[in-house]
Amino acid sequence: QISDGVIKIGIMNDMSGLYADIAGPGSVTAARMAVEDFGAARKNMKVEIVSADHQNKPDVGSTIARTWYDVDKVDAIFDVPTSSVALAVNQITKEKGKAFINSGAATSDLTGKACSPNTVHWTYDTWMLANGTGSAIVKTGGDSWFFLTADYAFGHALERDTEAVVTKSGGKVLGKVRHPFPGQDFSSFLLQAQSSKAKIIGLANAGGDTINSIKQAAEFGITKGGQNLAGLLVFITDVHSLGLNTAQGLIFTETFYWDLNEQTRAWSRRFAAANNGKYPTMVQAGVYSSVLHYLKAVEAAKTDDGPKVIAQMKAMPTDDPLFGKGSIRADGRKIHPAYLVEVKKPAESKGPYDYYKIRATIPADQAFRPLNQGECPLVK
Amino acid sequence: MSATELLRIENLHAWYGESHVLHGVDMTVNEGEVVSLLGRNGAGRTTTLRAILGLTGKRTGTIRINGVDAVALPPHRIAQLGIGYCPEERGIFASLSAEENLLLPPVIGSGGLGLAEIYEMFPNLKERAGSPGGRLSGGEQQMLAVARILRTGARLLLLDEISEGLAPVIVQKLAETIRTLKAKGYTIVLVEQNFRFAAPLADRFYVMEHGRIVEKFDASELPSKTAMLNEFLGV
Amino acid sequence: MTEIFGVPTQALFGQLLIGLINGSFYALLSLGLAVIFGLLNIINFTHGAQYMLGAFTAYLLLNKAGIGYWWALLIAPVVVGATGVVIERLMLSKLYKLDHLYGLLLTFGLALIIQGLFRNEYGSSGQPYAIPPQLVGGQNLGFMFLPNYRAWIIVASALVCLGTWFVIERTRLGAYLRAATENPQLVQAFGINVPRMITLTYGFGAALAALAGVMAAPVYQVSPQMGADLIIVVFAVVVIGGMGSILGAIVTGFGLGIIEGLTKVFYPEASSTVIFIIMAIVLLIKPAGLFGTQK
Amino acid sequence: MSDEYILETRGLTKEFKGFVAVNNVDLKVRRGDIHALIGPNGAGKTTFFNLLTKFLPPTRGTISYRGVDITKEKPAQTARRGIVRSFQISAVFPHMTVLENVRTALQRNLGTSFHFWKPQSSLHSLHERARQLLAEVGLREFEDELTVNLPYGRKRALELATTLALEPELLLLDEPTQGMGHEDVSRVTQLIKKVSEGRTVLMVEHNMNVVSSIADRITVLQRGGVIADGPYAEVSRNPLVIEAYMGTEAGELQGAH
Amino acid sequence: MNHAAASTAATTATPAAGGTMNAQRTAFAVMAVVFALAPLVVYPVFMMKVMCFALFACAFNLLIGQGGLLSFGHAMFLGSAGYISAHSAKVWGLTPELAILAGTATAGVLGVFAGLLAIRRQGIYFAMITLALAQMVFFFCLQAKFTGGEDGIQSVPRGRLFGLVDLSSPWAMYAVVYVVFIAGFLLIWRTVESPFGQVLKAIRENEPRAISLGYDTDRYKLLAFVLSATLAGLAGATKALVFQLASLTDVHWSMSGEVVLMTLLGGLGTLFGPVVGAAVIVTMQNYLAQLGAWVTVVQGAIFVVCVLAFRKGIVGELIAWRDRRKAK
Ligand SMILES: Nc1ncnc2c1ncn2[C@@H]1O[C@H](COP(=O)(O)OP(=O)(O)OP(=O)(O)O)[C@@H](O)[C@H]1O
Ligand SMILES: Nc1ncnc2c1ncn2[C@@H]1O[C@H](COP(=O)(O)OP(=O)(O)OP(=O)(O)O)[C@@H](O)[C@H]1O
Ligand SMILES: [Mg+2]
Ligand SMILES: [Mg+2]
Repeated sequence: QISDGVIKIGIMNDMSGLYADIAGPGSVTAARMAVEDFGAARKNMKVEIVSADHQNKPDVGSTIARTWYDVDKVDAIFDVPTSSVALAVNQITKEKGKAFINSGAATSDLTGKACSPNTVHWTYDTWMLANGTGSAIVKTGGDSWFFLTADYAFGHALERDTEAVVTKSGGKVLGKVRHPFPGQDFSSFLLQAQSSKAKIIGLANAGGDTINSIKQAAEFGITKGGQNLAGLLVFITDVHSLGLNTAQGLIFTETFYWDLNEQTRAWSRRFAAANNGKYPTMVQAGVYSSVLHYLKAVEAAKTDDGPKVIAQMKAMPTDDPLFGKGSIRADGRKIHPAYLVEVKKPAESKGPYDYYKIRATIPADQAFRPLNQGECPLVK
Repeated sequence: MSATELLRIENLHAWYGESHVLHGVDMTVNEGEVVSLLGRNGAGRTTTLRAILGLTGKRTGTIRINGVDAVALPPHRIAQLGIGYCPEERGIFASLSAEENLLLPPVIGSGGLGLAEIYEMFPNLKERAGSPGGRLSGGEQQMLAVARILRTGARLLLLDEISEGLAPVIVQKLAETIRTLKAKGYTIVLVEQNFRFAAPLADRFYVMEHGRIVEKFDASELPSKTAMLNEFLGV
Repeated sequence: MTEIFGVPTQALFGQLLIGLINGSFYALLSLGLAVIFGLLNIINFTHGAQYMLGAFTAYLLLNKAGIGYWWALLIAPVVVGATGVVIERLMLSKLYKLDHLYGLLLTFGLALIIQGLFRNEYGSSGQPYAIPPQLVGGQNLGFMFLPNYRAWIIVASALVCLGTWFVIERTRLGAYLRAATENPQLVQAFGINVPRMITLTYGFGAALAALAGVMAAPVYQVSPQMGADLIIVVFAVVVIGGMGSILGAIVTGFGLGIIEGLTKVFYPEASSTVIFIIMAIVLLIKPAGLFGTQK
Repeated sequence: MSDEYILETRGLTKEFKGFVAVNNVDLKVRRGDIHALIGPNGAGKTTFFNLLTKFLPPTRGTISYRGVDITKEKPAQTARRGIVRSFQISAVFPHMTVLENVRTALQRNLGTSFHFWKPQSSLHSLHERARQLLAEVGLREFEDELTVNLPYGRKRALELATTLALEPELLLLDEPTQGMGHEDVSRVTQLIKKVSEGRTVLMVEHNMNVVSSIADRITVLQRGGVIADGPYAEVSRNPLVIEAYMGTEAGELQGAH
Repeated sequence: MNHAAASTAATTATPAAGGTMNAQRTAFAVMAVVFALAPLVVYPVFMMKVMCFALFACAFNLLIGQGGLLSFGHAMFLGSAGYISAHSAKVWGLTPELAILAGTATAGVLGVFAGLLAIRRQGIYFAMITLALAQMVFFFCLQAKFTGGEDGIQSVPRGRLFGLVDLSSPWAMYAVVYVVFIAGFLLIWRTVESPFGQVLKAIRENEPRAISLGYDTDRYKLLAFVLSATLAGLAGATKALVFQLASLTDVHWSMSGEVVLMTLLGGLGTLFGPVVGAAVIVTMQNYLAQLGAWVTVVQGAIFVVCVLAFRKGIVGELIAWRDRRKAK
């Protein structure tokens, strides 16, 4: 039975800050579409959506989560970019016995040390990015690397994971430099990268830092000099704001691209229409399919009790127009393929948002960290 | 009287924030005369000068300078009517050199003194020309404050306590200066604590008490007024 | 080739140059702050926002009106300067009788408002702005590839700094400014229109910030937050240089840029803190800052 | 020797980048005197004061107070030794009551000034002494006034009371009567006379009436150096002094103020 | 300029400090009762947040109100204390009271160093220096290993008070926060009235004079600074246990800005102003959370309005209003 008659879904993310474009209001739109497509009304299940801005502050986030659970009777929280907030919500959700399906955050701890029976990590994580980008690039010839790393936990993690993969798949790391976060000027670090003569410059940073490093790399003629940039956490919005001129040749990994197939195209156009022309990011796509799957599970389990629903979600295979068929592992990791993409040259692009060439597809079973390496207490 | 009237103040009231300091001051100053404004501490003499320039808070009444109504004008426009002001607290600019201080006030009229003339009037200043205003001694600052406004060609000088803190020699020098200026046809309002300094210089006297003019008389009547002055100033 | 602490001298030159480039921005920004502080005794917290406004004006001019970089270089400062004038007339001018801290608080509030509004409108991820065609490409100096645009930044800001310094320290107008800094009432009593002088000065300071913003647009992302953190570093620069000292602002601006650049080579981890550390040291030895006078 | 003279400077000199403001001054202040320091403007009187009170470090020379060399001490230290100065402009705590002003000075000897956990009532013990001091300068009835509201002359009086609270043995007064109306001048003059009982006073003063009426001894500075030293009658006749300071017009000599 | 700060602060402070002690007593009683009963009606976690920030703001206010010094970097004390108490509770397994102690002490020590640098200048200079120092601390916390970078220190155990009382129960936790807050508040109140407070006031009024009376003013300012820092730390350390996490938010300069806002809104230099201000701002943030960037816009607007039209702040205005009534 459904607690107090309604399934209340909370979309918590950054509505105005750095991640507002990759998640933000777009995620709420995606959730609405999911509820629609699920046909809640038809199945006369009452589904409500609330949303809030955690301003990327863990304490703001956790206060919201607590009040949502205790006061507003929210049953499940979705999205939550920014690892720090995600981890906080993850813990509170466990305490309160609710459900948490994360799409926006990168930290692979959510399905590792911090994994919880109440949490599913949907779209992507650092390990997968590192692995996808790292191995795939080395395979396609980029075997010598230099890392430009944001000097804080997240950056270090990305660098560590990627380096491991690169060396494992036979490449070598010629050097690395830690840049302050948030950074403004990367030219001096880029020069260091340049003089290292590495084929690939791995950008172990995110958001504005990545964008600026890419811009300035172009400015200092580094890409022209034959070295390639590999972004370890890049979203389509970043490419959009950089413009193909600057971003061309950039290589990185995503788990969703609007132009994959008919379904994705169809859905994305609908989404764009509802999201004043902006195309979906993989995070927003993730919110859509995770909400969809959650509702299916609720329907199947006939309850909205946190652990039960999560268990149900893990029990049944996932299937949706955006990520295709997939599954959720015991540690809460959602499994689906990932794509190594390269940004097109302006000439090759047929119009807005026609940005990627798919260089390689990493099959679902290799895309994510093997179950046994995650140190997740849930898997023994 | 025949002499042309340079400054006319009628029923001037002035406030510092809440406190009502001037309660209807009336006085006139004619072209070329030296008028002295006497009174105790806190009588309101400085305030009168500041009110003329519009440096107090609120003020009401009429102030006519060369027939122009000044009450409506902002300070810089009033000054441009030809007024030179030497404030009680001297107002030397610490970060400017003595010479920069001297050259600061813009020339607003013809017939100001030249730098050379000024330096011969105050040799100390020449000596210290390079050093920052803030470093000057109390007296040096006082001299600078006076010297400064002699350059601008202002014809009406408002001098507040200029003999304050000066050595007797310098005080005498200032007295001469005032006479010279008078000879040159300057008009001077002299606010003085130091009656003996003002006495031989002024043509006419006003005595203030509690923000009002309580007495006015000519130099000629001076002897007959000593009793009254004793009462007001304790001379 | 020769090395210094394991860094080839070649590369070192490159790094020095880069430091100089960043220094140019510090110099421009701290100069604006110093000018405003000098006369208004206000720490203009809005400076970062005005820097951002400059960049955005350039961006909008290009995308809404098709007006390019060079005109933006002229228009943006004028526009932002004008808004500065308005701000001064409507708000700051009400605060001069009060403690200067209120000025700091007011401008801080304004900064929040402006940045917030732009975040709502444009989101946080930046907008692109292309390098003007005349300045694309660069020179290969042998030890490094110097983009023409960067070279332009150094030259332009150096010129602006020198010009401003000259006007304030060497001209009559400058003398008025410095005097009014100490005792505006008296300067006005000498027949100088101080209120207007103050208004224009603030406008000028804001314009300087905007100019820096336009120059930054092609190099960094044009984003609402671009000024927020930068400004704090610039504050440190101003403190080190000695508040209100024009020369101090300029020299330390360039100097710290270089020092920071070197830190990025020898000990990158500290490159974000080095300026603050230097500030701490300077304060210990010379509380008034390198060029400041204790008052 | 060191108990006849309470303060003694030897070769005291202060230069400001080349310019000599105080030029190797040997000054002896006899215990219990009212000692006046006069001289033309820019002679170095204030600077000399600043040296004595450590607001400026001397370029050369030594200062000894009761035989102890205090040349190197910090301002606060010399103050605690009993050398207390008054400023050329009045120095009070405007937004405190008159009583609190004096109490602030007394409080120091209590040694509880760092005790942020003690209640204010722990200071009430000082009120009696404070009132005595106020009475001494004739401010008894103003004790609860906010100091800003006092007229100028009374502010100076209050300043004096606060200074006395420190039990100073040596009072340094820089132009104590500057900017005062005549009745204030005479009041403060009498005050100085009064408080000089059992104390030593060194003061800078341009007002000849004051100097002549209360100073036991006068030192005349010019261009940083001492040009005359002795009792008023003697010094005032010294041609050097008349030329450099008092001016020729004998009539105005007295009249200078 | 510092003196001007003083007088502005003083003019608001004097009514509070001088005269009407009982008014303050009653106000305090009311506050104590309200905070004690609030959790019955209001969501407890929210109330705890209010109390933590109220204490933080009071600590900050001690410095501006008494010392006439506006610190723009107080986040460094709140944040670092938070990190330490979180770390010591999670990693070293200290009991809550010890964890809080550790955090507070750290803030105190940090206060000594920051103070030694900052108190050398006044007014705006002081503000900027504290801001810069705080930024330094921020970068340190960002890079240091134990702080977990932007993830912060998560899932901090609240543990058992003195090894006995289990704080995971909201009521127990609430009681602790309540006691901490009241104690901190009383200490501040006492400091204001103490002999030390008197000297501070004198320094604020006329520093050269204070020196000439034999006060070594820098040491007094330093003590004031350290006190303020320590209490801010107390707030931060407690907060960390309440939310069971310590994050960069609390060391970021925007937090320093927020505490200024709270105090300004409530009333600079007034005893209860910071508490009121904190309550208002925290509430606002909670209920405006949906508005996203508008939150900053609104905060900015409040700043501007306060500075232009509402300088005394809520409590300050109340006091003024009361005095005007009295006058009539
Ligand atoms: N800035 C001010 N704010 C408030 N009140 C003031 C201010 N300046 C002066 N007053 C008050 O105004 C009254 C007149 O002051 P004013 O300076 O004009 O007196 P005065 O005749 O010049 O005496 P003196 O200059 O010898 O002190 C005094 O009671 C003084 O306290
Ligand atoms: N900090 C300084 N830097 C440079 N010159 C200074 C400094 N302080 C004082 N002087 C110079 O030293 C000389 C003595 O100054 P001082 O103030 O002691 O004179 P004074 O005897 O007090 O004169 P007055 O009676 O006018 O106050 C003056 O010529 C002054 O210009
Ligand atoms: Mg006067
Ligand atoms: Mg002197």
